Amino acid sequence: MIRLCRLENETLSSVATKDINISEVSEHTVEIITNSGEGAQKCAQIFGQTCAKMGNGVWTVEIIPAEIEPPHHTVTSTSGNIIRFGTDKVTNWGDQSKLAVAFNDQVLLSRHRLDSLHDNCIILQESLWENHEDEDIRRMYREAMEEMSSKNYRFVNVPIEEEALKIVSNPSHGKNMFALGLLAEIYQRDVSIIERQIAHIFRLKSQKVIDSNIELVKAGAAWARENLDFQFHIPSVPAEEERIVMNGNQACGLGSIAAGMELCSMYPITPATSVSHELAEVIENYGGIVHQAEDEIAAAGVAIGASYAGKVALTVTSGPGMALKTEFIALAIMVEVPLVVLDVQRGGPSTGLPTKVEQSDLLSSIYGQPGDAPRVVIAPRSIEECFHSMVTARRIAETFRTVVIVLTDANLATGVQQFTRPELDVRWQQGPIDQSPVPEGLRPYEWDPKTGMSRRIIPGMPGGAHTVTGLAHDELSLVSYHPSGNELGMRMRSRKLAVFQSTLMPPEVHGDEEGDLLVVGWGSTHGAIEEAVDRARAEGRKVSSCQLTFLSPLEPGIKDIFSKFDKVMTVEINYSDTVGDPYITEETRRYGQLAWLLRAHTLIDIDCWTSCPGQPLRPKDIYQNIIAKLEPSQDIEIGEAS
Amino acid sequence: MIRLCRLENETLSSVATKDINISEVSEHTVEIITNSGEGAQKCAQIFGQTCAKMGNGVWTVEIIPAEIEPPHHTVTSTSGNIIRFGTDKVTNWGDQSKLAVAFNDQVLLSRHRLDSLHDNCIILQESLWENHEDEDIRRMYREAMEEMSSKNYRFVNVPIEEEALKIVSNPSHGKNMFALGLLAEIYQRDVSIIERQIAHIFRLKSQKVIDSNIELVKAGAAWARENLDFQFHIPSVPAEEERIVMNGNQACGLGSIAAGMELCSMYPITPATSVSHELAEVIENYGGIVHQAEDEIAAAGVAIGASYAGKVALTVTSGPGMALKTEFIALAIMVEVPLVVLDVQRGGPSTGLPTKVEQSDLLSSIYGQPGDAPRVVIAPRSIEECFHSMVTARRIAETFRTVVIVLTDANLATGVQQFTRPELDVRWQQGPIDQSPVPEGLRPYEWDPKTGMSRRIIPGMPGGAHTVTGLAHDELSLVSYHPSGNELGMRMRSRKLAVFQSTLMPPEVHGDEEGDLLVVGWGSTHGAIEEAVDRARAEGRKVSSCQLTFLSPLEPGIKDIFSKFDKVMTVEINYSDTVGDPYITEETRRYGQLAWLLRAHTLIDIDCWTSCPGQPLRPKDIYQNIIAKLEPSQDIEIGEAS
Amino acid sequence: MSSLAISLLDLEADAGVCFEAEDYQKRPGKWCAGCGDFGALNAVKRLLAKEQLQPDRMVFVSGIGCSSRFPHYVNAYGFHGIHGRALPLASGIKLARPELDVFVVTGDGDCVSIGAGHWIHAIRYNMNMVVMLLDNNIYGLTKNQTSPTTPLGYSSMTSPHGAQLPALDPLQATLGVSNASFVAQTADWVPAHLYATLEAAYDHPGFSFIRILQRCPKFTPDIFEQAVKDPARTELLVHEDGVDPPGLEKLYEARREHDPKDIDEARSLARRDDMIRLGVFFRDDSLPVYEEVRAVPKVTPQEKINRLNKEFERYAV
Amino acid sequence: MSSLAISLLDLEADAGVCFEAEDYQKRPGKWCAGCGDFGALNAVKRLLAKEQLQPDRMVFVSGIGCSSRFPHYVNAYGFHGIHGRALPLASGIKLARPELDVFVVTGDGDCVSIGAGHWIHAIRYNMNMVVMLLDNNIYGLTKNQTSPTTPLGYSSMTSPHGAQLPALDPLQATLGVSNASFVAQTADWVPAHLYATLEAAYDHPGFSFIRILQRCPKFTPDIFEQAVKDPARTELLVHEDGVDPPGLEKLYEARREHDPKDIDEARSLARRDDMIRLGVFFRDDSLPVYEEVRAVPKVTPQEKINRLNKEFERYAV
Ligand SMILES: Cc1ncc(C[n+]2csc(CCOP(=O)(O)OP(=O)(O)O)c2C)c(N)n1
Ligand SMILES: Cc1ncc(C[n+]2csc(CCOP(=O)(O)OP(=O)(O)O)c2C)c(N)n1
Ligand code: SF4
Ligand code: SF4
Ligand SMILES: [Mg+2]
Ligand SMILES: [Mg+2]
Repeated sequence: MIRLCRLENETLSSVATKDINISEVSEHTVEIITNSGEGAQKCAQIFGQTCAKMGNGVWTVEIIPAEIEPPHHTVTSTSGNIIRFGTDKVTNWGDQSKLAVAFNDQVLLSRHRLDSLHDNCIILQESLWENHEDEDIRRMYREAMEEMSSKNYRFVNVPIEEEALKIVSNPSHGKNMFALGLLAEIYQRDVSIIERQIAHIFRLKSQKVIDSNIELVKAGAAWARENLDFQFHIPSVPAEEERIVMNGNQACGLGSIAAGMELCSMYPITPATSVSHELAEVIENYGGIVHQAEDEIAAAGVAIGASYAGKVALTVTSGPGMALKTEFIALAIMVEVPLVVLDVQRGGPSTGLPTKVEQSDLLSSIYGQPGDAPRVVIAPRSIEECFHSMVTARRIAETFRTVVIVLTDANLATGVQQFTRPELDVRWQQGPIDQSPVPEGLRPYEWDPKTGMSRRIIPGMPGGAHTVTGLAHDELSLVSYHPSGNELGMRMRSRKLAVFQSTLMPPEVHGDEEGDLLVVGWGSTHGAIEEAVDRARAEGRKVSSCQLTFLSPLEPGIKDIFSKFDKVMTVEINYSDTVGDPYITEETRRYGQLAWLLRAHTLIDIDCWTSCPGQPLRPKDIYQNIIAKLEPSQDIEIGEAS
Repeated sequence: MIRLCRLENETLSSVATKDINISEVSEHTVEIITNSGEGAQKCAQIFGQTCAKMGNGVWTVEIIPAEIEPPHHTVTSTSGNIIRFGTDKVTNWGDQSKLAVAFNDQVLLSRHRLDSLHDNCIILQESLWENHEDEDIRRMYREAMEEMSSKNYRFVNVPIEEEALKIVSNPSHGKNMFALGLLAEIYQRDVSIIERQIAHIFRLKSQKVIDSNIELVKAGAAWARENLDFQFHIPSVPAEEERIVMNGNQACGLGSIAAGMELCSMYPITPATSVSHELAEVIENYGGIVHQAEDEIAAAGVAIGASYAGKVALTVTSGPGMALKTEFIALAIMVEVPLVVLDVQRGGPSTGLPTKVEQSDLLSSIYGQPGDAPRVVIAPRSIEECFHSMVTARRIAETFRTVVIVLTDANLATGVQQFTRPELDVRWQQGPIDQSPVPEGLRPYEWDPKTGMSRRIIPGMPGGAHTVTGLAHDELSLVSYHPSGNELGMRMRSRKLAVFQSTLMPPEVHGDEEGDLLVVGWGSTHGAIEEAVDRARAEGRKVSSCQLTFLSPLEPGIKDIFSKFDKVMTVEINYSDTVGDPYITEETRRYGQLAWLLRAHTLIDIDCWTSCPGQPLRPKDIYQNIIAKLEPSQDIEIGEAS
Repeated sequence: MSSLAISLLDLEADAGVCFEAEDYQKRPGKWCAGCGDFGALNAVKRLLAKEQLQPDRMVFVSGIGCSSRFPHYVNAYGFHGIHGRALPLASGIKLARPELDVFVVTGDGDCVSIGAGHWIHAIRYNMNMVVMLLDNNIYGLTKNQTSPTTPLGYSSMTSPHGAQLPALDPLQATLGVSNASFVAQTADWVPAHLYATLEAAYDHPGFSFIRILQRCPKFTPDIFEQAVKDPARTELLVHEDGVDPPGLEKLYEARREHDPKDIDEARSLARRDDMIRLGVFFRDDSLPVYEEVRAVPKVTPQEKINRLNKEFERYAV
Repeated sequence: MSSLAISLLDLEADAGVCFEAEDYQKRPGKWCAGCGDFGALNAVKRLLAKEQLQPDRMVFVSGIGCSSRFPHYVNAYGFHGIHGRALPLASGIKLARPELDVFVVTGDGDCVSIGAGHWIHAIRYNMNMVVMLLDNNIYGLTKNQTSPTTPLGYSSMTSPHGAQLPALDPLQATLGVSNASFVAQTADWVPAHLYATLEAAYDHPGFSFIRILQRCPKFTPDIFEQAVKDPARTELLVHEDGVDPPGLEKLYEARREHDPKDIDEARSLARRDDMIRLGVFFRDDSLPVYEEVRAVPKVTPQEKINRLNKEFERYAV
């Protein structure tokens, strides 16, 4: 019998039941690692859903291979999922996995190399390879095990394929459910919930498929019951309010329906495309359509045309697509046509890391346009905020007749989390098309000299015929080359940002309002940063954090908030130089993108810790860097400590 | 007889010769204002050239109408030229014109409305309209005169058309030369030089054309001699070294030939196109070509392809074209293919003010790319520097295997100035194609870990075959999704900027190294800023200025330089909010683009005075704002004082 | 204003108003004297008057170029967009508001060069709009650069030694795109033909692509000179399903019966450069129209809320 | 290294080396099992071996997509560019170095959708390169979205109810572009035909456009299934100026003599969708090739300096 007392930071209360040692822990992280095409997503989806339904906080993350269907049993073929779940709300993917189910040694190895597995990780691995008839496979297995022996992993051999074959003929369509059964038993999941989930997911397939999947789950559970000597118990607190669970792209998709979006104009690009997949499936039930344009330029143009004509329009893309929309975004700002642009950020520059997370489009979103083109940029901080950001974005875009760029990223896009079921408001659905006659004398840009705001005239409105233009123009929308005409337009378009800023509240500080260090983040890193800060605070450190949502214009009061801390440091998933590296001085250093913005904004010497590993930041790495910033003398090795 | 003693700031020494009062002044600004199509450009070009050849400093600026050929005799049809010339070097267009030749009241009115004419401007105007048979024309004339009566202009009626018709049948092809004759007499220009210029300019036409043009000039001069009672004498100092005279686009064009550019890939866009017109005419004599692509994206792609394959390539554009090149620029940075991008900035955002000057592409040039894409951005400060910047840009691009963006603007593009004839260096011509075998084991990105620099391998080199990619890649150019691989590449690409910065000198300070105010500018405003600073310094003000050329990375030592001044303020031709306007506070204010950059860089509270009138800044307006910044209490009305 | 009042007002606005061609001119066109764009504007004004279109129910969309200034001069809603992108903007407008009449005005640079990708795809989308390509074989607004339709050897500021490639023929290219439904050619100097072509285009339910040969006296004064002077160089394609305006028979004697249903023949005629051919090359009113195949039933706000609430069930915890 | 040593080394490198097809495979292709891209790679390898091309004297250029990974697997210089922009990159390379062999590999999304404008213009430029459009009628890399060539009604993640428009036919579109000089169609599952088509394309002096029907077992397993199973649905276009690889007569009984010089017939055949037609639709070796018409004599650095110094005279003060 093993005692799992090596799992630190967790409340252990081992209760021996027969031979089985049940450890009670407040959270756990599991990963399912397979070849691409072996169904890890489905397994994880059901497992995550089940945990959520049982009242646990959950966060799941996809592990996506670079190829569509890479050769099996290689390190590059790794496909899978990480599920972190706990008693309380889970806001990020956490640090490392404590338990893994691996379908072969190579995909496991890839996870090991990425430092994804906790030092004491329990690994349930397919038993097929160790004594495989093919010597090459045996050798690969041995070498992998040798490489992984640097860690304290506990390996448990499981005849996954063998057992699955007892129920289905093609193990690739069964091993995942068997694995689900193993996990169900280890974590005492409610099998009736699992069965319902299976029935739902395979609702378009035959009853036979559903039955055999359920059988597989039961077989997995039975195997675990008979052969494993450990279980984990993660207490759950059933939610009080109704909740829903989804990933960030689904949240953006449904959020845009909630926001009354009638047209989503897009061109496929990872990791944004699944927003439109989501929408393509359902939006027509809401009187809207997804238009796949010939390229991102056209996608922007169609959205602008539609919005000009009175539809609520959205365009969705990622970095390279944003680059292509650059010119059109400036046009929308210039003619003051409302437009929501959703940028699901990925690793850059150029094609970069298409499936991976990065927060590197901040400065280009704000400053990308030649000429002065003020626009609003917001970054939801959680999957729940992904949903609501679409409603907010539409509202801002229409109120201020401007472009709103919403920055999410691959972490939010594919992470799955539950959140309070949104209360929908029928007013969000109101279309802007107003076909009443234009009041006599109303000019197309009847700028309120104080606010720069003006009333929108939409084609079809009697008496409103006028021509909009991307050329400098006056209030009548007539081309104007006169200096004062040009300057007036520029002032009015800029003024709107200041007016909008005046409607915002200062950002909240997580932790005390003053202290030694303030960690500042934006967007998707919210959960991980707060978790790291909490860890440091639990040790008595005077650290707080502040997560920004409004990046252009910036929320009010930032300088005041910052000035109450000795040090301010941003944490971002993007690139910055490290002072002390060759040629890198305080003067030549290139900063993280938010840090740069805030330095100009506050004139405070804001430091940054950034990283662009192509994966979400881990609380422990952030924690390390908090400590390093607080105690620079200690010279802690970043990212290495466990 | 008039005494021109109202002309301030000038050494007056009126010498009465017969009836003519010759005023000796150190400089003068003249404008020729015509309908588009009436040949103002040719007149001004010859006049400017003649002044230059006589040893005067000269700066000429085009006045361009918005339409190709707008209806004549309207305020929008104004076409013309401003020529500022003086005893010393002239570095900018100055403040206002002191003498004007106007072909009709409407085009004159448009200049009046733009505040382009000095309060005491002498206006030689066509006498045809006052008593024209058409009552409409007479009325327009009267109303125009009425409107202009707010100023102290001195009008002199000249029968321009009538006199021209004595020599040519179509006055549109003659009035300009008659006007040139007027100016030749007023400023005692050497007629033999003018004759040579005419012969050169019309070298492709018949001798008859040349002769009648010369005759017209002589007629103009004779008329002036007989009818005018004033002349101006601007002493000149013949240059010691050889000089050439051209506009900034010509300088960029010839500069790129001097730099060994073999391919200019472009798509037409004002005000950049004339660079390629210049090149298209001559580059084939140098073994190169101008390729007009189907759009700006393709233009960038062709340049990158050619550079990858070993040609020295350039792409030329303006704001909207820059927007379209965004994605390709990131690719070049990612694959480390050298590329020079010339952006002749125009008024934005969007189509904006296509023919007018603005300096609004700075932040988008530096931060325009989604993802982290470090590149070099430089801004020549004069027409001479336009020439040399092309040589510098190529050198940086190739040495650091990166993208160099050269920012000029419509002011430099169409401004004409003389400068020291460049000494050409045959080494600038060396092509990078090196077809020697690749040393065994040399990797495609053999990054020096200290500098990020690596040796370029060009297709055709034996033993070098490899595939470059915009995906994250390692030193072998293999796609790499590993965190450390991605971060290494990013670090290396960023490091190069720091290494490049280490080769730069701190910017020079014009004036004392410490004082009350430092005015900071970039690019084309150099001459105007220094002139304004000199004016303030002449009054004993402790003002200096500093004009930046390297914007990314910034030149070293900037913070040290700034810290020696009480106040620092940028002067830029772009948009910034004005504190005190509704909703605009220190916190919400959007700054000029350089100001913003320098605030983040130095953490110094840098102010800015910016303006985007669609025309170059005037020394007097800059001067006003210097005074306002020094003595904020005085509450001087900006831009209004004479 | 109560909604009742509004509808009364609407009625009033409609009642008895009769638009003359000149009522559709918002302000004078600012093109060079003799520019062919004036001819196009005049023909359009006639069409609008003939159809009595409400200024407020039409949108004129353009890119950037001399020709693209068109919307500024028409009494209608207008969107003067960015270079090369008139068609995506127009598609968005039509997709959003199929009930509005959409006209697109574009130039040979705008449409055939920088806008080529959108052009090809807009032909295929086959949205119901009239597209006028004002083809002067040159870049006018930027002052004389070669365009894809510039004749081989014709010189410009960017090709001082003459265009290096044979011109791209917009008709053949359009006819090569699947789902192309209306392709015609006319010329600014044959106003009756231009007008009749516009009428047919407006009548066609789909993407009506008209290449208008357009004189640019400023930069390509000689390109169409011969054609204008010598009508014998022009052949009219006539057919009962095509255009055949009365009064041209005398001037344009060369006439050819061409059935616009015959795509092979249309392509073949477009390819031959022995004569300038004006007329409807191809027309098929039965092809799928994008805004129609994408039409979805309207849903009330409340119903949307209900459905979305139901959707949430799928995601319920 | 002295230049003498270099040239010796060059000689050595050339001497006696004989490349087998496998020598051109740099690393194993990472496509799904059964992916048609493997077939294209194999045919290319055969061609390179047949022509004994030097790996260092060729460049493979691509955009982004499954198909666009091609350059990574070939033993040659490669430029894996950005989505839709392979052709401008390739044009730049060819313009710079006409002596290098340039191959372009692109997908139906890459070429026909986002790259459409460049595609149309590259056809017209007619630069000497081989362009392989791997047309699987779908977006593979981004996992199953509709492409312009997706058949009407075929569903994908972005068109769950089926593609709403008839597919755009790349052959007809290409044939519609002036100066098109070589247009062929082949299929990944007829290796002999694919190879022979590549040979003809390589032999053609100009822009050789090959549409390769390509199976994507992952996302469009059924689209070409019938065609693969039932050769009677395929007609081979044969001609002495076309391709007619030996050994196919038995399997592919439907054969049609088609003279690739006949553009009208080529367009007409491309239009008809009664059968799948493989072969050379059009070929004209006499059309102007851009890098040739743009070729300029080399000038020595010193001579350039002299000329520029002379040029300065024009600007001298
Ligand atoms: C992105 C972009 N590129 C280039 C330009 C410059 N530009 C304006 S109009 C034009 C071409 C005009 O030619 P055409 O479309 O044939 O119209 P025309 O003036 O001949 O009517 C160009 C290149 C621009 N405004 N925007
Ligand atoms: C600018 C840009 N837009 C979109 C994408 C995403 N993207 C990558 S490949 C691809 C389409 C692939 O389809 P296709 O060209 O047919 O190639 P296949 O994968 O089918 O071989 C898309 C949309 C991108 N990388 N860059
Ligand atoms: S330049 Fe040509 S196209 Fe433009 S307005 Fe003048 S005549 Fe018309
Ligand atoms: S997804 Fe399709 S095209 Fe892509 S590699 Fe797989 S089979 Fe080939
Ligand atoms: Mg044109
Ligand atoms: Mg494809």
